[in-house]
Order: sequence, then C-alpha cells, then structure tokens
Amino acid sequence: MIGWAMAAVQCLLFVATAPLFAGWIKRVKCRAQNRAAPSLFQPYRDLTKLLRKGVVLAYDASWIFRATPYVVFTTTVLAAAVVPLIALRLPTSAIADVIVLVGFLGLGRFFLALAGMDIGTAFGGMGSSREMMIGALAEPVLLMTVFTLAMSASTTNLSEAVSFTLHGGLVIRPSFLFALVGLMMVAVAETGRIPIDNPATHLELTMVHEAMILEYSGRYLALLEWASMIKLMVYFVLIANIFAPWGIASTTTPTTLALGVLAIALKLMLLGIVLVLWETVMAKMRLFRVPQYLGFAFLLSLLGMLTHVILESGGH
Amino acid sequence: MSPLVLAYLALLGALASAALSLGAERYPGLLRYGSFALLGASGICAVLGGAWVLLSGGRHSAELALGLPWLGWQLAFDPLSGFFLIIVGLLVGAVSLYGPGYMRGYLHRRRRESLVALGTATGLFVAGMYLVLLAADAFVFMVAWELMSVASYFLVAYQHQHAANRRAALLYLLMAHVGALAILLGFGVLAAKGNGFTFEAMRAATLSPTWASIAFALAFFGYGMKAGMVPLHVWLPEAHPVAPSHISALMSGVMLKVAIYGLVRFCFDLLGELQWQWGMTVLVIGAASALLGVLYALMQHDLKRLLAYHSVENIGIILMGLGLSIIFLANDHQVAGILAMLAALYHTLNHALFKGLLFLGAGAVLHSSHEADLNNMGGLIRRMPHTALYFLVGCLAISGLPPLNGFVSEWLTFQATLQAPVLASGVLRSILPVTAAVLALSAALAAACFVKVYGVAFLGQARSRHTKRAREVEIGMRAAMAALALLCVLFGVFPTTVIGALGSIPLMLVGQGPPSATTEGWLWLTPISPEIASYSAPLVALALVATALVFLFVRWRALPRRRAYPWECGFGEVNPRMQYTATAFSMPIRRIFAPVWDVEERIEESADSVQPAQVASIRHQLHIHDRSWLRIYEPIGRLVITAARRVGRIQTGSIHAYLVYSFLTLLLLLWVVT
Amino acid sequence: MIALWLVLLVPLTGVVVLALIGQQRYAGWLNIGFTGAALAAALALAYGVLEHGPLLSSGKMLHIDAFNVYLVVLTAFVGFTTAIFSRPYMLHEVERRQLSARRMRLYHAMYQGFMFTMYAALTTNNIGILWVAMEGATLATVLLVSLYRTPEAVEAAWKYFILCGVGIAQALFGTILVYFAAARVISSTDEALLWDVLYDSAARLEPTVLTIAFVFLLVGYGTKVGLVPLHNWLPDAHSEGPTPMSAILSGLLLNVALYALVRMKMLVDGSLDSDLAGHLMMAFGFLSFTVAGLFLHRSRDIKRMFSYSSIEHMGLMTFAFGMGGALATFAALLHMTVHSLTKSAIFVTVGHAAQIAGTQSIERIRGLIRTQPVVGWGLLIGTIAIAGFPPFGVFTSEFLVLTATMKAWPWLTVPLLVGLVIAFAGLFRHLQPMVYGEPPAGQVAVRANMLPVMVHLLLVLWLGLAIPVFLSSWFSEATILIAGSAPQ
Amino acid sequence: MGLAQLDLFDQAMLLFAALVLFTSFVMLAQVRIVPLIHAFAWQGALLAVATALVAFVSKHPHLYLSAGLGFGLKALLIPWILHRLAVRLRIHHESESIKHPVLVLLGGAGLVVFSYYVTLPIVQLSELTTRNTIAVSQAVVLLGMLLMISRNKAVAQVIGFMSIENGLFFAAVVATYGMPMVVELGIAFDVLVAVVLFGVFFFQMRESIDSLDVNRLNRLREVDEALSEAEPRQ
Repeated sequence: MIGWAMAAVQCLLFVATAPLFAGWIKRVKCRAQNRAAPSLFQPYRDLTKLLRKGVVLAYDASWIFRATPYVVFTTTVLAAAVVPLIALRLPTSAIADVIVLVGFLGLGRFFLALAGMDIGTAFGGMGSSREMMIGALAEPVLLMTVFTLAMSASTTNLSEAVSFTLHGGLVIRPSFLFALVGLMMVAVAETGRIPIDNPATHLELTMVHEAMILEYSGRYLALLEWASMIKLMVYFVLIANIFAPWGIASTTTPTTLALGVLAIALKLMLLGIVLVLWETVMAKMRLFRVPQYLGFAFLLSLLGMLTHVILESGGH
Repeated sequence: MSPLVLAYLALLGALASAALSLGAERYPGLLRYGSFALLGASGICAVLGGAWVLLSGGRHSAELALGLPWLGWQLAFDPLSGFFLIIVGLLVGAVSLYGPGYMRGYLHRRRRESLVALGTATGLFVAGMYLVLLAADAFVFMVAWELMSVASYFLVAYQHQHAANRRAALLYLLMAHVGALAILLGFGVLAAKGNGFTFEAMRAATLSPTWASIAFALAFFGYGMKAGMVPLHVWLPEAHPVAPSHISALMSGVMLKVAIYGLVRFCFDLLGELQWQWGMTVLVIGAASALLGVLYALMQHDLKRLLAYHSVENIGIILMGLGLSIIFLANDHQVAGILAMLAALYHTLNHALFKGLLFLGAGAVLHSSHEADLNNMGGLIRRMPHTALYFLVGCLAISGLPPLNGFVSEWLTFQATLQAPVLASGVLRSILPVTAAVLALSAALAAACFVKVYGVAFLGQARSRHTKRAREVEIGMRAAMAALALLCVLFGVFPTTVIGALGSIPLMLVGQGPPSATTEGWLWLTPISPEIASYSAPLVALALVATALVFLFVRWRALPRRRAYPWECGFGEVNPRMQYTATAFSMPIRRIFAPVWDVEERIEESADSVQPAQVASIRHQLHIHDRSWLRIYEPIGRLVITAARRVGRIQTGSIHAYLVYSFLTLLLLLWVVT
Repeated sequence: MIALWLVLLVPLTGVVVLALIGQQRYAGWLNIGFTGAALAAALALAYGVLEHGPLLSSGKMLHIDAFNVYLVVLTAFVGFTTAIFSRPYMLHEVERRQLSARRMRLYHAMYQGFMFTMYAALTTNNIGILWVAMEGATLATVLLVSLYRTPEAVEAAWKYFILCGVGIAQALFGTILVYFAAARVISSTDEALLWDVLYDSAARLEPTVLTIAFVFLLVGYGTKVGLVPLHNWLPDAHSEGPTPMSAILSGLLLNVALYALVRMKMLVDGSLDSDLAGHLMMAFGFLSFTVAGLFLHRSRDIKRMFSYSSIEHMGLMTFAFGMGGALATFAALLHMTVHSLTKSAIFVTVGHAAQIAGTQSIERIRGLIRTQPVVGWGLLIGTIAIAGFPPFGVFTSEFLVLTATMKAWPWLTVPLLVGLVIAFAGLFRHLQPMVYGEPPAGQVAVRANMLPVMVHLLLVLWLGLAIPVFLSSWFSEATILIAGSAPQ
Repeated sequence: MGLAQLDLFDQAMLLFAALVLFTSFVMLAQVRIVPLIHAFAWQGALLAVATALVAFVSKHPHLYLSAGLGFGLKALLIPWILHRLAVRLRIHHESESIKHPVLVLLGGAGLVVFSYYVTLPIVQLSELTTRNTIAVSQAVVLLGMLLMISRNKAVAQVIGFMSIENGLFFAAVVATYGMPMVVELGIAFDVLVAVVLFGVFFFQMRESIDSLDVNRLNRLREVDEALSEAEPRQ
C-alpha cells in the first residue's frame, strides 16, 4: 500500500515539476543566446492563465476535438507514471513496460492528429500529416534503442532495466553508447524540438506540432501544453535514469529518496543544458531532411543492437 | 451430447440458410430474415461449441458416410479448430445482424441482382469455412476448402456488371485454385509417406528433412496464397472490396484466418519435426507482408481497398508470430515458442474482430453515402455518430494502441522477439530484433494510415453532396458494429483471461501450456515472468475511464465555451476543398518510401488565355501500381499467351499436315519400339 | 442375357424405324423412346451382372464384365438424356436453319445407328468386331457432322472422315497383328480374336508382335480418343456438328475408344513383362493434357473450346490408365463417368447458349445470366464442375489421380498441376464474359430443356459427395480386372 | 529358305505380291484421275488373284470367298463407282501437279525398307510360306498414307484410303490366311459404306466450296488470327 502511495507521490511530483524543467530549458536557452530570460516559473503562470481563460471552438469541431486534450494529458501522465523518477520498483512501474509506454505516447499522438483534422482547415491536416510521418519514423528507432537495453537487461520493465544498470556497476557497453545517442535524437524529434520542429514559431510552412493545436485555446490548450512539457520530461528522465541511474533510490528510506530527488534534479539540469546547446548550434531542418535524420538515428540504434549481439553476448 | 453436435448444428444452420435463400427471388423477406437468422443461429452454435472444446480440451472425432468409398469424411474437433470456430462464429453472428439492413441497398435497385445467388453463396461459404475447420482428412479438407473458395468467388463476382469486378473475380478464383492445388500437393507428400489421407496417418508419417521441407514449402505457398502474404497478395485488394461489404468482412476477417488455421494445423500438428529455416522464411515473409501491406494501404483512397491492404499487413504480423514460434520451438525453447504462438493466435482473433468491424463500418458508410472514395467523404461523425464511434474503436484497435486488443497481441509479439537472446545462433539473435523494428514501423505507419482514414472520412467537412446527405444506418447494422467494438475493448482490457483460455492449444500442439502468463491473476499479464515484462490493461483502462468521466463532468458543467470560425489565413470562408485529402495526407510518406511503389504522377498546367504567364488550371493525376504485379504476374501471363500461340501453330487447318502428324507419329513409335 | 440382346436390338430397330419415318415431328419422341428402352435394357443388364457376375453369350459373340457393363449403362444414360435434349433443340434448329425433313430423318436414324455401334463396340467379345463397330461409329456420325452443309461443316466432316478412317485403319493392322500372334498359340483360329480367349492366353502371346501391334492400335484408337497430335479432327467435328452430336461424341465416342485402347493395353500387359504400353499411354496422355490446356486459351468458338477441354480430360484419363495401379485406374474409371456426364451436360447448355446468342463465337456471346439465368448458371456451374472444383465428382477423380501420381511419379505432379491451372484459366477467362455482364440489346431467352443438365450435374455432385456402394463396387471390380487389385 | 526351294505357286504368289507393291508405286506416280482409278482397280485385281493363290496353296477354302469378295469389291465395284463419280463431277480429265514427284517416290522406297525393317521380328516368327509378304502389305499401307498426304484432290485421297484398305486386306491374308469370316464381312461392309459416303461427300464439297481440292478446306484452324481476339489475361 505504501508502495502505491509512493508511486502516486512520485507521479504527482513528475507532473508538477514538468513545467519547471521546461522553464529551466527556456531560461538556459535565453542565457545561451544572450537574451533576457523569463523566470523559472513562467510556464506555471502561462498554464494558470490559460486554465482561467474561456474556450473558443471552431464551428466544425466535434467531440473528438474536445476530448483530445484530456486523452493526451492522461496518456502522458500514464507514461510519466511508469518511468522511475526517484525510486525503483514502485508498483506503477509494473502497470506498463517500455513498449506500453511507447503505446501511450502513440495513443496521445493519434488523438492529437485526429484533432488536427477535425476542424477541416489546411493547417490541421498539414500538421497531422507531418506529425504522423515523423512519429511513424521515430517509433521504430525508439523501440530499437529500448530493445538494445531490454536485451542486455533481459527485461522491458523500466525499473528492472534501471536497477540492472544500477547494480551492474560501471560496465562500459558500446551498445549503450549507440543507444544513448539514438535515443537522444529520437527524443528531440518526438518532443518537437529543433531541428525537427520549432515550438517557438508559428511559421505556416514549418510548424508541425503547433499546426495541430492551432485551434486550441483556454484550458484545452493548457492541458496540451502541459502534456507536452511532461512528455519532454519523460524522455529526459528516461535517458537520465537508464544510462546514468546512479543516485536513484532502490529502497524507500527518506535519505535515499532525498538523494534520489537530488540526483534526478542534477541530471535533468545537465541534460537541459545539453539540449539547449544542441538546439542553439542546430538549425531547423526542411521537412524532407527529417527522414535522413531519423534514418541516421535508426542506424545508430541498429548498430547498438548488433554490437550487443556480436560483442557483448557472443559468448553464451 | 458432445461439442461435435454443436458444430454439426452450426454446419446445418449455414446449409439451411443457403437452401432457404433459394426462394429469395420470389420472397426477398426470406433472405433478409430467414436465412440471416439461420446464419446467426449457426454462428452462436459455432461459438458455443468452440468455447466448449477450447475450455474442455481433448479431440472429438467422427466419420460421415460421405466421400471416397474406402474413406468416409473424417471430422475432428479439437481446441485449435474450436478457437477458429469461435472466430468464424463471432463474425458470422455479427454479419447476420448486419446483413438484413445492408440488403436493403440491393432490394431497391433498378437492375436487381439475384438475391438467390447472394444468399446461397453466403450460406455455402460459411458452411465451407466450418467444414475446413472440422476436417480431419485431406479429401474433405480440400472439398471444404474449395467449396469456400468457389462460394466466395460467386460473392466476389456478385456485382458482375462491372468488368473490373469480373476481372477481380477471375484473378481471385485463379489464385485460389493455384493455392488449393499447392496445398493438395502438400497433403499429397504426407499422404504418400504416411500412406493415408487421414490426418492420423499423416501425423504418423515419417519424412526425410528434404521431403518435410518440400511439404512445408508447398503448404506455405498454398496457405500463404489464400492468406494474402506478399507477394501472393495481389488478388486480395482486388477481390475483397468488390464483394458486398458484409461479405468483405467475412472474407477479410475470417477466410484469411481459415488459411492461417490451415498453416498452423499443417506445420504444428501434421508435419511433426519443425526446422528453424521454415520459421525464418515465415518470419521474413511475414515482416515483408506487414511493411508492404501497410505501405500500399497508405496509398489507397478507396476505403475498402485500403482495408483489404491492411489485411495483408495484419496477416504479416500473424505470420511473424508463427515464424517466431517455429524458430523457438525448433530450437527447443518451448516457453518462447508458446508465447509467440499465442501472440499469433491472439492477433488472429483480434484482427478478425477489428477488421470485421472496420469493413462493416465501411459498408455502413457506403450504404448511407454511396461513397467508396475517401476523398469524397468528410464530416461523417456529425451525420453518423454511432458508426463514427464504433469505427474509431476499430481504428484504435488496428493501429495497435492501448488499451485495445490490437495492442495486446502486438505487445506479445514484441515480447516474443525480445526472447531472441536465448537462441544459440547469433544470426537469429541479430535478425529477430530487426524484424521487431519492422513490426514497430508498420504499426506506426498503420496508425498514420488510420488517422488519415478517420480524419478524412469522419472529421472535417463533407466533401461531396452524397456525404452531406448521409444518414445514420439502421439499428441492426449498428448493433453488429457495436458488438464487435465491445469485443475489441473487452479482449483488449482482459487479455489475461483470453490467454488463459487459449492455453489448451499449445497444450495440444506442443505438449505444455503457457507457463506463467496468468500466474499473477487476471489483473496482470506477465508472458514470461513479472520481472521480465508485465502489462496491466485493466488499470490502464481504468485511468482512461477516469479521464472520460472528467471529460463528461466538464461537458456537463458546460464551462464557458464560444463557437467561432477557424483561422483561415485571411481568405474569407474555410471551404471543404481546403482540407487535406487522403492523397495529400500520405504524400510525405509517399516521398520517403517512393521506391516501394510504381508511382506515375502527372501534373498538367494550362496557361491562362489572357496572360500566358499565369496558370489558369492545374490537373494532377496520380496512379500507384503494385510492383509485384508488373514484376511477377504480367510476365507469367505473357508466357502462357505466347506458349498458347506457339502451340496453336500445329492446328494449321490443312488436312495434309494432320495426315503427316499421324504418319510421323506412327513411324516414330515404330522406330522407338523396334 | 435377353437384356444383353435387347441392348443391341433396340437401337437396331430404331435405325430401321426412324430411317422410315424419321422426318415426322414426333420422331424426336420416338428417338427418346428407343434410347429410353435401351437404357432400361442396359439397367436390367447391369443389374444382372451385379447379381450373377460377368456373362458370355452363346457362341461367345458378346461378353460382359464389370468394365464394360457400367460403360454400357453410362452410354445408354447419356444417350437417353441427350435424346431428351435433342428433340426441342432440333425442332428449333429446323425452324432456324431450315433443315429439310430428309436430313431430320437421317439425323434420327444415324443417332440410333451411332448408339448401336457404341453398344456393339462395348459388348462384343471379338476385337475384330470391336474394330468394325468403331469404324461404324465414324460412318454413322460423319454425315451428321456435315448436317448443316455449310463449308465449315463439310470441311469438318471430311477431316473427321479421312483422319479417323486412316487412324482406324492402323488399328485394324494392329488387330491383324494381334490375330497373327494369337493364331500361333490358339488352336482354333476362329477363336483367336475372341477377347476372353485372348485374355486368358495373353501370357503366351509373342511380345515383339504385340509391341508393334500396340503401336498401331494406339495410333488407331488414339486417333478416336483424340490424343495429341492425332486429335485434329476432334474440335472441328464437335464444333460444326449439331450440338446433340457433340454431346454424345464427347460423352460417349471418346470413352468407347479409350475403352478399346485399355482392353488392348490389358492384352499387351499380359504378354509383355515391361509396362511399355503404360508408358506410351502416359506420354500421349500427358502431351494431350498440356497441349489441350494451352489450346483452351486460343479458342474463339465455344464448342471448340469445350472440345479441347474434352481432349484435355481424355488425356488425363489416358495418363491415369497408363500409370496403372489400383488407385489411378479407379480414378480413371471414375473420371470417365463424371467427365462424360459433365461434358454432355455442358454441351447441352452450350447448345442453348449458342441459340440464345445466335452464334458460337465466344466474343459475341454475352450476359447469359441476365438473359436466361438457368442457362447462364448451368454453363457456369457445369464449367466449375469440369474445371475440377469440389464438391463435384471431377474433383474426386482428379484428386485421386494426383495423389496416385504423387505416390508413383512425384515429380510429374508439378507439370500436371501447372497444366490443370492453365486449362482452368483458359476456360474461365473465356467463360466469364459469356455468362456475366450486360446482355447485348435484343437478346432473348429461348425454349430450353435444362432437365438433362440438372440431372447430370446432380449426379456428378452426388458422385463428388459420396460414391454409392454399388457403383464403387463396380469400379472396384473393374479396377481389379484392369489393374489386378482394388484400391483401399 | 531361298526362293528356289518354294514351289511354283508360292513363287507366283510372291510375284503377285511384288506386283501389288508395284501398283502402289504406280498410283503414287500417277497424276491423272482416271488412270489412277484404273491402277487402283488393278491393285484390287492382283490382290484378289494373290489371295486365291494363297487359298490354293494353303488349302483354306474360305479364302476363295474373300478373294471373290475382294475382287468384286476392290477391282470392280469401287473403281466403277469412283469412275462414275469422276465422270459425273467432270473431273475425269483433270490432273494435278505433285510437288517433287521424285522425292515422293524415293520416300515410298524408303517406306518399303522401313516396313521391312519393322516387320523383321514378325517375319522371323512366322512359319507360313507367305510370311515375307507381311512387309509388302505394311508397305502398301504406308504408301497409301503417303499417297493421301501427297495429293490435293479428294478423289485421290479416297483412292489412297482404299489402297490402305487393300494393304490391310493383303496383310490379313498373307499373315494369317485371313481373318474369321464375320470380321471379313464386317470390314467389307464398312469399306462399301465408306465408298458410298465418300461419294456423297464429293457432292457436298462440290456444292459448298465448288471444288474437290482439299487444300481449300482450311477454315477451321487455330493459327494466329486468334491472337488478336485473345483478351489480355487480367
């Protein structure tokens, strides 16, 4: 029972701190580009403002359009719930393994794309089409990277996988290296960051994610924005805890938990900085360069898989 | 009283409905109520009988005084047949609900098709499928198999005033015949070695690895032809769409499954010792089918055709499961093998459900809007709310999204591929994950495809006059779709129960049940062990239900909400033609995977008469052809024609030539024998 | 015994009677009557044989055993049903093509004459008479082929006459050689042509002579069977003659010719220790099977098409008989039955179809189902049956042939299957446009008598679902006679 | 055993056999209708005489009957019918041109050799004095076929057909001293009917294609114009 409580707390923490992470990234980015930075808590303010505002719906919007924000939010929260943030072996992590997690995100994307087409404008369709294309290409890469880990940890259960790397001690696995890079590239693509998509702009020809949610306003928009922040954090927590699990609490004593919180906070700040650097040096790609980008990511993950098979488990 | 009785009842019900519809020309009501009711009854019997034998296990055999003088029809009813009988029964039941309403469309036609043909062929078709599942010797199996093919041929050729349908029917029957003959040969090998047509004798047969492989190759070819695996799939997208929609549902949802049944029966039951090379073949071809199937589906804008191509994809996924199972079993990894087999069987069941649902939905759309082309639809969710809801469930299920049934079986398949490390051979260890990636890709593409379908057909604004005037279909058709949708949800939310029920099949084929899939209780599905992987669909469903409640609560609270025109970039009104069409939607993917298709795209710009610089109008033509068609089938066709022409030369018409023939034949023979 | 003589006498009187009054309108009824009486006699005979086993007439003129008795029944039956069909059909022809009364008289008389020669060939115990009867069959039908007197008809008849005449002459030479071989071992030369005597003393006949003899017999009777490359007369004769003629030619004449061939093979096998005869028959059968399948793709005339399909099936039977062995022989006998039933049914339907469309050209026959469903469906279902789809009997026999081949010559099954598929495709690509689609304007239904078709197809269906005991016991006995053992 | 050991009748019989063969060659070479018919008649007559001799030598009285039958039929009746037909059809002056007549004759000679080679095993079996003539009879059969192949006139083909019958008849006589009577009668009957029918056909041909040239009979065939209609497979 205590486990479930812990899990709930962790999940809430995850959801609550997601805007903070987003704020951190924005802030660092501004700093990196010599711009005046908004406060860390700006995302919270935006969300509360949006939540307070009323909703404007397009005439052709059907119930799909209105249900989508809730579905997207829930699926993202579910995803967050199964990712070990500060503690391992929480009961929620048994609800779904990493494949299901991908499934959650896919469900969210499915509805988001439908919502984009629901209005019947050109933008919505455009956004959905591109989103599904990118998603379709990104999903196998994601799974390949995860499979690399899953096969060396011989589990698809996230917390099991994490504890495998944690207790395996410091083993240098070439496959993990490839997987890491692959996963980061996918993360960038999936969360709609530069060079795939630019969350900051509404330029008609380039936008993907924004094109789908163009018609949203008020609380719907708030939910969607929040969901995308959570999604971003899910990916980065995933990266952080799988490839550098150290510090995560495998027992539930206050000290270890505190340590866990501290550890994940540090990792995320670090990763945030990395992402910002990446986004600052990169330029937005043309849509039809994306396949090459993801193809390269796939190649990396494939290499990871093969190195695992050839170099690491050749023996038995 | 044994399960066989129920099976017989199902069979008789189907035959009776066929017989009853002979009178349909004079009394159409006979078909709409009588024979469909009988079909429904037979479906229920099939489900009950199947469930009974599936849960109780064991094999019930019988012999009918039909067939060859020295060998009556051997029938056997075991969990495997039972499982597939359930599948058939479910769909038949749904169709019998759906049919009467759909028949309306055929009654009020100026030039009326023969209802007799439709009803009789349907009954025989269903009866044939039942009989295939019950058959326990090669002869009755082939009889039933061909009965199934011929009956469905009549159904494909049903609307024969269109030349295209006739061509499709011919192609279908031709390829079905080829496949059947290959299967016959496969049995022939076993029968020759095991001297006897009965499955018992075949099980007893001892084959050299070579002959076993030959038998397998023949059977795989034959069943694959029927199941529509790449590159033998070309008949499928031609034939399935042109049949009446409820028949399409049966063909795509069930008939392909019967082919899968044949493959399972042949490989796992009759053939004995498995070889991993077979598994490899099945796996690779399965992966190819999955990917190509969905890629071709993405390019379609005829709804039923698109669904037909998705059958190819899903058959591919099922084959992947079977291939994995063969590989693992051949390497004596029972647990993984059974897991893969269960995944395949589960996906068979799921595909039957959601593909049936989708075809029925497509039929409903066709029925009320008379539109088959996605690019003419749009906004149907407002005109056909129920159909839209059920269709959405189908789309989610086929896209393999949690918590619906499609996801579970794909998840199990993934889990099976992840058992690769237990294999000794490094090659297999490295290939299996790649196929997993292919599976992931095709699943994601399927999602894209169904976003396209649903978004273009049901969302947005109506693109044509017909679609504007569409009305919700009548209660029976809705009930059929609702039932299937409900099943999709149930089988998605309570997978553990289903897996538990399927346990008796591997028990029969491999000799042990699924080890630990259900150990953690109904709430947790743990295919290998809780540490390795676990999935709790009920909890996920619970979370989603909670969201739904919140959503409804919010709607009920009716928080402030205002309607307005969407952002139209400053052009006045947003009109339907501004929407993305199906073709536009899939354009990025067409660009990326261009080599897969044989795309011919033409853009004609006609200059304005006043200012030649300006373009007055643009005509855009896009034709996408199936490569396998150009590469494989047309050459064969040409070959036959040429051979025929060559041979035709001997019939010169000159009597002297004929005399010379017989003269020379005589001399030749005399010379030979002396 | 009386039944046996009746089988021969009824058609003989029929010849005489109809030669006198064949031109009357009611001659068709008479024709039906005679064939019906013959059928009754044949059934009685069959019953007798079934009860008391094979019988040999006094003076050893006639000889009935399991092999030929069921052929007698089959012949009588098909003759009867075809006569039923021929009455309204020929009346319609008389109206349409202005056949003079004289020709109708000829037609009816020769119909009976043909039936007589068939019975004679089947029942005789003397292989010389067998030859005479076969030649007689040609003579009886040749004038019917040219009944319409069109250039094509005359040409077809001439080819039929010359080719079959020459062919059959070879058979006579073979028979003489057999006689020559037999005369050396059989004391009384008058008995040296009697089947039963020959069969009993087959082992003592001189192999070298019989080898050469068989070559001549194969070429001779093979011409009648329509084996490629001796088949050229067959499509012409079938396509140009009146349809009832085509029906009984395809359904009966070919069978009887094959019967003669098999009898000779039995002799030769008895004498030779090698199965050379079998291999020759297999080769010819296989060649005919494949070549005919290809010809199907090129046919432009519906009756030609189905006559090619006859060649194909005769090839399959010859192949099966040549392969020997219980299973194959059983299959071949079964195939003989179902093929002649189905094929005659098809020709009946084709006759109606041609009358509906007013032509035999495949390109111009359209939309039969819409115009006259019963004819369209009849043609479609008949073709499905002949193409070897279950639950029709043709499938059963083809299934057995294939499995037998799989046992004996595994690698031959592949070309066999390819042949089947090619033939099937050839049939259907021509068939579909004819039965389906929109009929041309002004195409109207004709007065059709589809009863024979229904009866035949139902019988074939029955044989496909279950072979009745008495029939299977017949087949088994015949199989034992030919192949030495019964299938199990 | 050499010719010398045979008694005179046998020698005469062999002579006649040779003459029969010779008449076949004559027919093969003869291009004009009426002489062709005459040659055929001669063959029939020689055949009958040979048969009578065989009957005399081998003391088979029933052979006299078949000899008489053969004479009446093959030497008198059939030639007469054919001649009358030729006259009534006004073709009795026609003659036809054979392509490569020399080749045809050489081929005929080759056939004789071939048939000798084929019948060798049979000949060795037989102890009849007439055995050597089996080869001759078979040669006559084959020559008859050659005649039919090399001629375009229907009448010529009929004569070829009849000479095949002659060959068979001769074979039956010399190889086995004749078939049983009933068979002989049956065959004779068939031949007679055949001739009558041929007569009927001449007129039918005449009225349908107003010619007796069998080369005109080539409407029914499967060569290439069929291809144009052959619709593409799918």
